Amino acid sequence: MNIHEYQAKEIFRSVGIPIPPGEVASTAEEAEQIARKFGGTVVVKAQVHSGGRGKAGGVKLAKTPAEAREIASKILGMRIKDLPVLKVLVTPAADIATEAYAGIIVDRASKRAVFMVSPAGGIDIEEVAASTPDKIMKLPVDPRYGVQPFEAMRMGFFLYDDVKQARAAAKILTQLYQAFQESGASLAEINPLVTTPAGEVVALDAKMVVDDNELGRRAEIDALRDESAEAPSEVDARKANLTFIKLDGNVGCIVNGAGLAMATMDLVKYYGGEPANFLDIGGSSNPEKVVHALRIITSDPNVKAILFNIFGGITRTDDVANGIVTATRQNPLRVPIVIRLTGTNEEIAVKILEENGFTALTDMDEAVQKAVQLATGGKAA
Amino acid sequence: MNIHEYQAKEIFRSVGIPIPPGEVASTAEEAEQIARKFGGTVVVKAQVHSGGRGKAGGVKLAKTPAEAREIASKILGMRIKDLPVLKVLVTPAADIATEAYAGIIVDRASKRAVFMVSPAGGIDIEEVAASTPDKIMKLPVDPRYGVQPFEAMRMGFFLYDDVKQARAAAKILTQLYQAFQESGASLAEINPLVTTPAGEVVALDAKMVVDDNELGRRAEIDALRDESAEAPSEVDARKANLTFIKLDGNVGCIVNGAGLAMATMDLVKYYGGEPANFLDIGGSSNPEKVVHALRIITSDPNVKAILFNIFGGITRTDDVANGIVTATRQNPLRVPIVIRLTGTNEEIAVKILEENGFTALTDMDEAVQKAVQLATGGKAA
Amino acid sequence: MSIFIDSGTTLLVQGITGRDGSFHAKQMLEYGTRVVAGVTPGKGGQRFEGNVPIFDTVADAVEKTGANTSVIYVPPPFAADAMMEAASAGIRLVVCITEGVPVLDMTRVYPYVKEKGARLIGPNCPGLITPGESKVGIIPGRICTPGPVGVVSRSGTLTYEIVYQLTRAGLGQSTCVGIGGDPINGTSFIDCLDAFEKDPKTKVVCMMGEIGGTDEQEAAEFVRDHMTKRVVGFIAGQTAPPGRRMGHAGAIISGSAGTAAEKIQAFKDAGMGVAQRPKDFIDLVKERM
Amino acid sequence: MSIFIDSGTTLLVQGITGRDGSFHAKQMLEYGTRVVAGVTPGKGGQRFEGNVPIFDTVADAVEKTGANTSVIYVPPPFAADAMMEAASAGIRLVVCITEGVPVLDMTRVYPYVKEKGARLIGPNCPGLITPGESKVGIIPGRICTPGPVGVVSRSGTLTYEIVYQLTRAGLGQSTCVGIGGDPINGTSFIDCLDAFEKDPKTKVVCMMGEIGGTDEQEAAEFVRDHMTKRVVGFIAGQTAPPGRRMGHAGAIISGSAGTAAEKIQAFKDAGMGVAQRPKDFIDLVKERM
Repeated sequence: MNIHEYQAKEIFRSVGIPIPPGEVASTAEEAEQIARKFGGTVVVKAQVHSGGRGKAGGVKLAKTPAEAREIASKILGMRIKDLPVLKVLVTPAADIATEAYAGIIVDRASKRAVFMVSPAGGIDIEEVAASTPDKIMKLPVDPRYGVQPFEAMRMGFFLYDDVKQARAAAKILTQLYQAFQESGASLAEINPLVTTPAGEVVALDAKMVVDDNELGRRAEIDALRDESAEAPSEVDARKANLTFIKLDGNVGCIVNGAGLAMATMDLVKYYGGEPANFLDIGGSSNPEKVVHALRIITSDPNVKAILFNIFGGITRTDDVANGIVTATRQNPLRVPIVIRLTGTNEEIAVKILEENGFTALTDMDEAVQKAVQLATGGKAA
Repeated sequence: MNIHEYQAKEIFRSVGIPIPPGEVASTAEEAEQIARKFGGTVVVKAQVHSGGRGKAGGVKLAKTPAEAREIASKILGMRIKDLPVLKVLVTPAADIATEAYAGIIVDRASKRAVFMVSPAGGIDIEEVAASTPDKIMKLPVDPRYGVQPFEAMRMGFFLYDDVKQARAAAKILTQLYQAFQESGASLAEINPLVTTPAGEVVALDAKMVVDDNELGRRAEIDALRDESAEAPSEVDARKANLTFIKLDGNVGCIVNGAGLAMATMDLVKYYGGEPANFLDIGGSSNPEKVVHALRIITSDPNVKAILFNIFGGITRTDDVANGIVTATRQNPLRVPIVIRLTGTNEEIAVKILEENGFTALTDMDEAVQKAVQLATGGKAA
Repeated sequence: MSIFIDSGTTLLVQGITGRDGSFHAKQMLEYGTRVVAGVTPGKGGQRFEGNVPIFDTVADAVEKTGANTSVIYVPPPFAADAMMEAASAGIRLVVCITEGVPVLDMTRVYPYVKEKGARLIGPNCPGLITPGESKVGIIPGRICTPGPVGVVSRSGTLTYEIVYQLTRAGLGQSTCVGIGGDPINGTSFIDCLDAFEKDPKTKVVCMMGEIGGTDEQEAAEFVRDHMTKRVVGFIAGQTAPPGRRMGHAGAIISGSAGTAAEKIQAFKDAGMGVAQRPKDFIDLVKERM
Repeated sequence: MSIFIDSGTTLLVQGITGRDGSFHAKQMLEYGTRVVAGVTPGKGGQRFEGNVPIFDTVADAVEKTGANTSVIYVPPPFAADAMMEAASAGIRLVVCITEGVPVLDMTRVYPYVKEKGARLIGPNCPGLITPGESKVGIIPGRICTPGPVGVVSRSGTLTYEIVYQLTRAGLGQSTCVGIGGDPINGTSFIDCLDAFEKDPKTKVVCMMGEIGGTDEQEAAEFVRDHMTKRVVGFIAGQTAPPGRRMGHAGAIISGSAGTAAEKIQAFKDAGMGVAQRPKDFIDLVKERM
């Protein structure tokens, strides 16, 4: 789950990371008032769950409250990478002496949380990694010991020659790790971590992504979710415990398991069709999930045929069959449906489907080809 | 450092361990008032830093407030193993269904904190260990992972068959470990851990010993020290950063290093004398320490001769020499002194001593023999 | 022969009285797996299906039954503890089916299990099966048949699909292993490839990867440098848009790393056969027998 | 020959600019120890005594100077971190002089150092010396002389006393090691006895123990079962009252475990010589040469 900059800053502040003040506005008027309160030049920053906010014009300086209002009004109307900007963060513009980068991610290779720090901050860290890799220090944290004082100091000295700044950075990095752990994050980032002309080390930006699997045990983090900032179909899917990603094709796919779902999409393409979506109903299924899945798929006007591809293991195919029957009783389908299902309780499932007027296939290629045919009116067959 | 039962209970409560209420009284009147407040039968418990409190009559039931007053008055006048009882804890008497034991100590052999739990509680755990060792479960905690839920549950099931009680115990043990770690303890103990007739699991007693080396970084624990409950000469020594233990002999020993101090005492005995004390001035010395050490030693009227045995390594013998000169200038000695010193800065030390009218020996056996001779008037030589 | 499990496998089921645990414990018993114990705290002393003894703790279960393998069907918040409990009690092979285990939990589980000398498969995996001998997990038994093809996959249902097709084509399996698609899991492609290389029964290996990460590329290098047996590979997610998370953490492409094209190229560079569709495995495997 | 340190030892001093660190760094330099680096955060780039380079971190120091051994003189709250930093940076022998390290810190340091493959001596120890070659720690160099006697002790100043007496009696030392008296330390009596047994130069070993714990009893068993060389033992604290803490955690007798009488008996049972007084070592060692 993504959280907004202002939310990440609250978390970072709570563990002691020095962060300049800032307030959130949902309207241009509020932004103006906040700018007036702070006085001087402020930065108006779009709060949106997509990268490239700066390049898209979502971060601007405003010298006066009136200018803050004008800029906020513009930014609050924007969509960045198809997501609406509904809030802006207004914060006093800081005098910056140097800009560094500090982040923590979970790393597959080392199977650990890994720090990445660089004295070259303020820009995309992947660019730094590509152009000047020696300007990045990576430090995997042994989860059994946590980040140790000497490790934090090594990174501090990698960022700053001055011992006071190195110590300040070491403290911030230790706090960042604490925030990362306590929030169940998969990413926590400060970019830029700046020094002021007076020599203070301060976090000017904050980013955090939380592992969805942590939300069940962290109510206070789960409460940070801003559904208005997410794609509506994905919000629906998540509420129904489905994983859904909208694409541009015309074959609606309902599959169990991410691997099989991707392989099904690939096969739709292979046989000349275009998948309309990725949709994984997950492992332990129940009929309700299938009802939700069908509702989400059928709400997409591009979908010309629906393809079920279910291979039962922990998923019981009879649950899926019951879901199809229930859903189509509630909302009769307006497009053709192809059902392929095999595995756990297959016999029961087939019986349920046939008793309700459906036919079920067992061969994946046959089912995909048929769905593509139906979606394209036979043109691609 | 020892802390009192009531202090340990506060710490245990703060991490969530269920503990019946209780209040501390310094006078019999206070004890009566507390007993009246609680109503019913209460237990009056001596708060004192010595074991065997129960056997010495320091824990008694009182059925009425008047009886509580009477008992408190008796207990508050006691000395248990030479330490005065200045406070009593008054707590409602609990109905007890079963009594168990739960403790954590630092174990030299496994180099870990080790849980010891036993369903046979309420009595001295060392007796249980000796008579029915299969009634004790020991579980060393890997400090890299902390006590894990499954480990706590294993101990819970060792104590109780009932799953609810096992879970309650597991929770208490996890909290006990937290208290142990957060307090820098070397021992934390609940004896007895009881079940009530209603099936609740509750800690009726609490004991904690804190590692002295932790106190520097734990001001809130250090503040729990009750100097009135400690031997006065040991309080003085500790304030001067010395380790001092009073014994019954007549040769006052001032030595650097615990091993050499013990060897010196042994040698005093070997040559027919009796050491008056153990006193270690420690590693990094300064003249002030020596001044304090001399003051403590000379305040013991049994001391007939003073023996310095200093072998300089990290201790500088010139520091010691300066201390001797300063101290004897402030308070001229009333008993003879034998100074043996060698090692770091020995030449400077000898010079300082000789310029101030002292002589210094370099041979340990010679010095010990001379000190014994002086203390015994030559009888033991 | 086979890898990791065989007829000597004595299985403990953690969470045996839960919805999924009891369902699949029955399936495993029906398949012939030697399910010797179950664990559900508080149900110690009871029996599952009137036969399999249930214990309060894994330590008890291992002590009383000598189980050497454990399969875990407990809810995600308790899965890490269950894996560590199993490894701590001397279980040699720990198979965690549970989906949704927090990745930070796995950063602790991984070194712990390793220190205890146990092998962990999963989490978020379908488990494994040695057809005709033992099934540990949720792979449907009837889609498998004994034979010389080793199967290893990051995916669950995709594995079933391909195993099912192999079986229908008369290509039996030595062992099928689903390693799971989470960012941190216990057993890698390379661990399985290495075991298959050493297994006399396995003649050809099928490997099913996904977009995201670099595990398949590393596995391809291993195939090139250390294997004499032939390996056929497949990558799911060729049509996935970059930067999106496809259902589980395994299937995410960040930047240019971990695309299907890149992985397929790595397979080709290692001299592996590459299946375009699941059904292509059949011919590719037959050619390599 | 010798154990743990020799003329090939290249030493890093952690806390080289502190009161104790600078004093003893000078003493070690004067003794001829190859002090190649110092560490004090914030003083990187400076030099100690105009010659020894100072670094901000141990990693830097090791990378630039190749130091293989480190000696630690930092205040107690920072000592655990210093030990772990040294082990993490590839230092093979870490010697911690600092007294007063919290024991719970040591429960974490011990496994960490072990995982890194380093040897830790101490904390709360005087260090070690191989006379004529290298001195690491605070044992006064002038009391030692090269020779065939190995010395190992839990105590600091008691070690000096006995080494001093050996030297005056013409009995030189191969290596003298003070292992420290804290409840948890890095190197045990047995580790040292084992090393002395394998060291061709060492002919006889002197071992000084204390009341408290069972390390001496275990060491006696090791002498009996695994050593061909003769060992002479001493126990300090015969007159100590039971149940009291004699200055450091090592010297505490709880119940009947760890009394001087018990330890002396263990020495006798193992066929070791037993010194009643420090000076008795002289004759006992001479008889065993």
